[in-house]
Amino acid sequence: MVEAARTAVRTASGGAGILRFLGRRLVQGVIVILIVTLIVFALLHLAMPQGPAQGILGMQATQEQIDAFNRANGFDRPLWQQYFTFLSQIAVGDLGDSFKLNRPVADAIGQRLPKTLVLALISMVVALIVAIPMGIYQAVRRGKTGDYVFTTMNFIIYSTPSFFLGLVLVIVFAQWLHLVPALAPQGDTVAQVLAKPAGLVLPVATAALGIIATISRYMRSATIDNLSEDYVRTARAKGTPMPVVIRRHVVRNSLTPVIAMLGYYLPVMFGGMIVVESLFNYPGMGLLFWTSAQTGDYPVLLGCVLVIAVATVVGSILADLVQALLNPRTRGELA
Amino acid sequence: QGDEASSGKDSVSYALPAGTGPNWILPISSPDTMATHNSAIKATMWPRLFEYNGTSGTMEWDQKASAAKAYEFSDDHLSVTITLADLDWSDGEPVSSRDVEFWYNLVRFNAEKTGGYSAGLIPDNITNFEIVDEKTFTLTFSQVYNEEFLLANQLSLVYPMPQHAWDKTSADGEIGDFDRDEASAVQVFDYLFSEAKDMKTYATNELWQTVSGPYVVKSWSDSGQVELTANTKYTGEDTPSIPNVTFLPFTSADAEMNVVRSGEVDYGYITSAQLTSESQFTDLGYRVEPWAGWSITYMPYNFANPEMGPIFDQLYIRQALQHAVDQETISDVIWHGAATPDYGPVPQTQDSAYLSSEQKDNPYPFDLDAAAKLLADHGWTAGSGGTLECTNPGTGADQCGEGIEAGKKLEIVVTTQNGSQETDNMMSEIQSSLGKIGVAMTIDSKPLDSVLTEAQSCKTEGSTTCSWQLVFFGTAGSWYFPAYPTGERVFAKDTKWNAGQYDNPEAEELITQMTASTDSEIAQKYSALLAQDLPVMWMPNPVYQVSVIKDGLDVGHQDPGASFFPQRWSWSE
Amino acid sequence: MSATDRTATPVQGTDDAETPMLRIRDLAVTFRTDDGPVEAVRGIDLDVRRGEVLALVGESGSGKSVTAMAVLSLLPATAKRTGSIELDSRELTSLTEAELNGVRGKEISMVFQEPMTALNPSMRIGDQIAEALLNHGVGTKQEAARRAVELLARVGIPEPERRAAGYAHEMSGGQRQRVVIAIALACEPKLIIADEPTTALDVTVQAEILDLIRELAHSSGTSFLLVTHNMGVVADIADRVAVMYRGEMVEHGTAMQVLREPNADYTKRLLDAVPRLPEGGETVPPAGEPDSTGPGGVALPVPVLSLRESSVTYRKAGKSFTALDQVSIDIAAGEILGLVGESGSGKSTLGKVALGLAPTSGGELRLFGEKLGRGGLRGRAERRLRGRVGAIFQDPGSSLDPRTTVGEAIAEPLVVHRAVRPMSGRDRAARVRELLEAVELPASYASRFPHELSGGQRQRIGLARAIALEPELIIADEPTSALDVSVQAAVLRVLRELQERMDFACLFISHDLAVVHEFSHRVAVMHEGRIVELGATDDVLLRPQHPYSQRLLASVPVPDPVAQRERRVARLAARSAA
Amino acid sequence: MTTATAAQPATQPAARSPFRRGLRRFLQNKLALFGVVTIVLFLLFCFLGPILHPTDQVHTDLKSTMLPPGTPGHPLGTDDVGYDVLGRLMIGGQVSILIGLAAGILATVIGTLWGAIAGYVGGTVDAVMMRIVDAGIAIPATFLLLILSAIMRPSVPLMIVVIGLVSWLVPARLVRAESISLKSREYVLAIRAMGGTHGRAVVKHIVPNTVGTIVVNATFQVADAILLVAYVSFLGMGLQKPATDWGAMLTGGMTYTYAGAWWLIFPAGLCIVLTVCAFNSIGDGLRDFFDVKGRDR
Ligand SMILES: Nc1ncnc2c1ncn2[C@@H]1O[C@H](COP(=O)(O)OP(=O)(O)OP(=O)(O)O)[C@@H](O)[C@H]1O
Ligand SMILES: Nc1ncnc2c1ncn2[C@@H]1O[C@H](COP(=O)(O)OP(=O)(O)OP(=O)(O)O)[C@@H](O)[C@H]1O
Ligand SMILES: [Mg+2]
Ligand SMILES: [Mg+2]
Repeated sequence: MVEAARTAVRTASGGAGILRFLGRRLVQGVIVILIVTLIVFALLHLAMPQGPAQGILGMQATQEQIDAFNRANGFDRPLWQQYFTFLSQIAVGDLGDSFKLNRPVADAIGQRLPKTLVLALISMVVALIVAIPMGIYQAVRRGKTGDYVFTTMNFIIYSTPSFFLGLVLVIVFAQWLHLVPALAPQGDTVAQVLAKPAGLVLPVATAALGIIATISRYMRSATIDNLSEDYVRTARAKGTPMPVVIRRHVVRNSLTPVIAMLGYYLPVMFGGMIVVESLFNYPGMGLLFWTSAQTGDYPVLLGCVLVIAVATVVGSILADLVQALLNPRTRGELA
Repeated sequence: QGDEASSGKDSVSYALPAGTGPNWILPISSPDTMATHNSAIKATMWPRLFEYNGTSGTMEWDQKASAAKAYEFSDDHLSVTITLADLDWSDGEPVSSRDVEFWYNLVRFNAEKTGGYSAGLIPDNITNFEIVDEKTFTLTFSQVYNEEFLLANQLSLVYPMPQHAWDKTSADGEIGDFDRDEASAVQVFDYLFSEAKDMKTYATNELWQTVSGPYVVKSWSDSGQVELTANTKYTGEDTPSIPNVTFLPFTSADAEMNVVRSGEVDYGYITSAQLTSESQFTDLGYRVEPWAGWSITYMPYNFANPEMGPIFDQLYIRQALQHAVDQETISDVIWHGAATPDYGPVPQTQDSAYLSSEQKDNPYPFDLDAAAKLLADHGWTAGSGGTLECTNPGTGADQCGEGIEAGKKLEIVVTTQNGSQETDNMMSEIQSSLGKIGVAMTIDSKPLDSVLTEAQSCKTEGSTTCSWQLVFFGTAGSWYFPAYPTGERVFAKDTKWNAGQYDNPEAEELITQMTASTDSEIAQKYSALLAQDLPVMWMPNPVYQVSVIKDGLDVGHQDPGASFFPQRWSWSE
Repeated sequence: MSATDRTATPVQGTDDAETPMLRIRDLAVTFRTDDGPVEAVRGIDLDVRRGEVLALVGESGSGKSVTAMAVLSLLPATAKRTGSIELDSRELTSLTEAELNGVRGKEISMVFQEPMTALNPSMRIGDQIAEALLNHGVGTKQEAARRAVELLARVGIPEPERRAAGYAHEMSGGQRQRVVIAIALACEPKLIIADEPTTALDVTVQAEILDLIRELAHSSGTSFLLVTHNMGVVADIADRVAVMYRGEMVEHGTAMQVLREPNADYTKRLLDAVPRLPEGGETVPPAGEPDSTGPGGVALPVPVLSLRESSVTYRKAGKSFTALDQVSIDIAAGEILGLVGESGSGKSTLGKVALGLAPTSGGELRLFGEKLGRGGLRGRAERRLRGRVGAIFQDPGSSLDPRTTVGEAIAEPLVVHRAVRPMSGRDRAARVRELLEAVELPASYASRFPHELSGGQRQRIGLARAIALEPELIIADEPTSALDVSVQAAVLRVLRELQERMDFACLFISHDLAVVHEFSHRVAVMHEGRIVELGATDDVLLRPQHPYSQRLLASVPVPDPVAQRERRVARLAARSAA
Repeated sequence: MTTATAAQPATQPAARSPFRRGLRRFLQNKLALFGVVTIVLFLLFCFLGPILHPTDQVHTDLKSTMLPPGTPGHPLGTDDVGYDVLGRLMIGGQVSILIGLAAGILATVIGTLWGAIAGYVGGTVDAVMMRIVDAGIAIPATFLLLILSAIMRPSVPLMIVVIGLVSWLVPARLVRAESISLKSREYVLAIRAMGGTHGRAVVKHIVPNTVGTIVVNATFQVADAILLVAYVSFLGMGLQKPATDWGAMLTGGMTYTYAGAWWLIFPAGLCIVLTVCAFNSIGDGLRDFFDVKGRDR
């Protein structure tokens, strides 16, 4: 009874702190997003002062067509006007129409984003499942053979560019051994993708290996640091077996850098996905962003930037939130 | 995908170029949906009035694939009378003169919104459209045109469209003669465009089921995977042999090659680097066939560059530079054979009546000694560091030439498009050759868009910079021509893509005549002059793609115009 | 059962008929360091019998903690242990890790010396206690949680339920220490090794803990190996005493014997050094009169430290907790103000406020007449002002950066204020040597890292650092709590000498009322965030007015077993009367 | 007390400086030694190698392209425009190692200080600083590079700056996270109490205590920089020919994966992997250098 009531009080009042934190961070997030879109706008203008018409319409387009295109899409107006038009459009949820894809931007992103998210999340989860135990194992066996073996492996993987890594995986597992297909599952929806899990093996492996190499290193380092803390000794003095000490005490305190990494990984994965998506013919956000940047499909490009900025903000908030919750000392920062 | 393709003989899968999926079905394109594969797919459903292609080996009229059967010019060359082939729409109605007029009216009243429209040319230059009977009509033009130009470059843009099915202003509107009135023609046009903007319905929308060509859409996915199936009501001569054709979109050439290697594509492509070991594909049951394009590749000199213009103005310098480009070896070694030398303004990979012997014989073969001599003879000597400097300024025959001061160094910057290893290597090679004759070349590589923008910078109003010297945007060929390779959009004095502002009255005259003169030799004269006068630095012309085709799949001759005719493909046992 | 019965039958130190429960023979521990081996313990013998409290005393750094840790094989990996340790005739040194885990916590449990870092910062207090129970399969999760709360209550933590759900950083030093004790008690082991379990506790709480220990020893037959330097505690509770000096056992015997008729020289020195609080009524002149303090402790115009109505409120889970409640104090130049009070009453908080380091929710702080904090001095001026103040934090371990050597740590204030007091690198090194010697440490320790020192040694580093700049004001939070009385005496002497020479002022926080009495001019007593009594040392400590002060003084143990027994009886009587 | 100075266990060898002790820990780490030796060898290879094995890395030679290893004069063969691969590895290595190190150090220094300060100061400053990091992360590096390649002509210093500027964001986040939990440690308070500057607290006490994370990250930064140069050259912002780097060589060579031209892939790939591993090992040693406590556990 008392226990329950107390827990209720705790979560309720703690909830208020979290709400305040979220509120504040969301406001900041909106500012970040505005700044990011502004920077991207400015950069685009800097790189392509003439606008995207040439790229969109192709070499054969005449000057009249280009002028008409610029008029129709407002590229003849001052930059700040274009920016405010863009803002007022997204304010009402309108991302415009793609110049290249013959469809609305929201439609294109709406179709591609889930696909990328699925791939990214699966890779992330797989990576964490492998990397965290690996890092701990290495920390515990620090300086022993097992540690060296994994360290070397991680660094070979890490120092191999992902496009090459993916290629090697394809050659070995798809073309020599014929274990898994060389293509990611095709299909426009997540359900279609998930229906053929075999096809996800190589893309997920390519995306996950690099993350594993990174995260296991951080985990190893942080675990080593924490293993020398006094509280570990206290826990052992209680008769807690070492594996349990690690699981119950050390892991949580070692996750700080990993979580700081994770929040940042969410947006970065979009970049990393470009390689995976193009290699395995998996049209997702990464490629959408990349092709639109190359072809000057501004509405799509800006839409993607917006999505990535939102992902960054969310990732950053989540990381800070989880981190604060994990560490009672910083939990106070939430209020 | 593709699994069913390789198995049966009633279907075939074709890999589309990486990064683009087909996204337009209406025969009239919007300006941003002009990609080749869009029009190639459309043409299988709605044959053009005049289909010009190189499937026979030379660029010529392909009557079988055209909606026109015959044509006859009037004596004054101002009008042409065209007879339509015996094609029917899939709903049984015949393809009629009215259907051609329907296209004419829609484009005429909506020219600005139409892709490929060029002011003054078709349909602006048609002064009279006269329907003679159901299958015959006469077009009258505002001026005399070269016959080839008119048929190959103008009338080939016309598609007969099913007026009896499409001439309405809304989905449930009545069919009427709305196209004949400007206001309602705009409505019809907008209606058709809005329907064409919904890719999800391409396979289901009634509109697109009314076809006259050998195929009709069976499915069309968001990512651009398209399946065509034979049009059972097709009444023409170009009947398909393989009933089901699938077009596969790819995110990258690497992904495409992976699929090719796993044997899941019948007709795909590989990067030219793979030509170093063709056997990896022949072993898999493919044959490798480079697909040459109807194109030329070059680097414009910027004659308007305040610094370098005077240097580029000197023909001897252009000749020396051209002598230093080893096109044969570059094509063989760097492009692994997937490019062919190009010495002039007429596509040279294919033989054609337009090609002069002057161009064919390469007026400036690779010869570093000749190049060095040309420069030495005109007062250039090597300074410190080995770069040539003008030590004999003046306008005499053995002097540097007008506007070139003493001490001027032969240093050039090439702004080139990035992202291609072949191009990078080619530039390295040219840089290295030029270095050997004392010309210091700097490579500045940028994304294609930036290169194109930069190339226009001297011509854009209000632009303050004009600093580029040579630009290269030809990784996939610099310029693809319609069937009749006129230079009016590339080398004419004020045209947009005469980026370097080449200005030679003699050439200008020939260029004008190419569209207007009935002289059939005119193209050759033009070819010879520009091959010799070097308005640009001629460069090896890369193929359209290096195709890999499943053994047993006969695709005929690949069209240099980059179109494909799946109805001509067949499986042989 | 009354405690008096127990001490009525003192264990005969020489009677070996009964086999000891814990039997240590020829235990030696050597640390491998980068400077070569350090022999921390050199072949000692020790017995602990069933139900007895054995006090292990000795000089700081003599190897007490190392011995304690050696029993449960919890020494760092750089340590090498030889000799034999038997628990009920079972050899512990040859046990596997898994077997040891059965012993740890269950049969023998341990209270570590420094409670600040001994607790997992990210685990709830209650869970950490419950873990000890669950490790040994005692009860279900719910039961363990309930038991954890009980244990907290048992070690005298107020609001045990709230605390069980809280975290270590929210607790005062003494509270943490009690949590560690609660963990050790959890499984009701046969033997509890407690390494200075009461250093951070005020005497009232200390007395309660000692009562608890006594009760356990008596009723449940639990044995205790109690490492301590507080002779009062020894006198109060120990049946037998073992004395260590530089890694060796110099003396052992019953508490009576050792405390009243010590044999070894070191023991004698040790006992001589024990500060004693005069009995009520008797007056001892304080160590020199402060120049600016008038009679009755009224401060004259510009005090070096002046706090006005300072409050500190911690907010947690919506509830707020006032750790410091509208406290005002002044310290005049050259004056030493002793601050005593219950554990958790806000002494450290007050110390931090005086340093301008705590988040105050009101009030004003002036150092040397200059305002600090909001609206006060900033930047260089502020830093320069801080250079005139030395700070000693309560927990010696956590106030030293684990990655700087002892020498660097001591030199740091010199480096920080090199602009004011320029000093060559060589002079600085010399000064570090000098300071190390002043706190009774060899100069060679300069290159050691904090974790390579004993608790008392670390504390002395903190002290050396605080006096490096010869400050005009020292805020000292329990500066000698981890020191044995001999070293404490030496250190206090250094401080006093310095005080005579430099005439610095000091806020001296301590639980050791005798030391406070000896050292300070005025004394303040804190209770629940407030100063409940403030006055001249003798007035407060010998004639306390406030009930809490009275209780406090009644709880002070004296280092004489007989006298202490009497005091205890009196105290318990008073308590049961209340 | 008379025995004050001798109040300790007898064995007290001469004390060594912490640096020497750290150095010894570093040298005890076999991997770290391997790393140092490898890097030294690579430096010799890249900077002295061209003297022993002079090759023309300026002019192409289309007559002898794709020669396999063992061809006289070309121990590692030639590439697709006829450059000697061994000689190219040397000049490519100069650039890769230089950029890797310089950009890695730049990113680490900026990121560490940024994160440490943000976490230490907290409040509004932290919010502003970290939102700048968020904004930086939100603009994908590939996009930035694409834009920059359109505006500027790449050179080694420019690449160092650009790569440094896109890569400091991660360490900033990481270090901030640790900085927050370190700033409330008492030893940091102690510095403040003695009148040390905030700068001192950050540089002397916060940063060294995040060194584990920093070192791990720094080694990744070096690897990242070397790989990013590869990626960058793939995007076209790479160094202009005839300059090259290992990453560009690897990307270029990959085109010939199926053509069996392994000498265009593996030597460059091996150089990258070895260098990255070597830097990592050194990082591991550095960790030991700073880790006064870890091995005592
Ligand atoms: N960060 C915090 N959050 C919540 N409560 C805190 C925090 N820090 C201290 N407290 C509480 O403030 C009170 C006073 O703490 P303080 O450390 O000043 O006690 P103290 O008098 O020094 O005790 P001790 O003698 O045990 O060291 C304690 O009850 C403690 O639990
Ligand atoms: N990890 C270590 N490395 C090197 N020397 C150590 C280490 N731990 C302790 N020592 C040394 O061993 C000796 C004994 O230390 P120990 O902690 O047992 O002292 P102690 O008797 O508990 O002292 P105190 O009363 O100050 O806590 C000290 O001189 C100390 O410097
Ligand atoms: Mg100790
Ligand atoms: Mg305290």
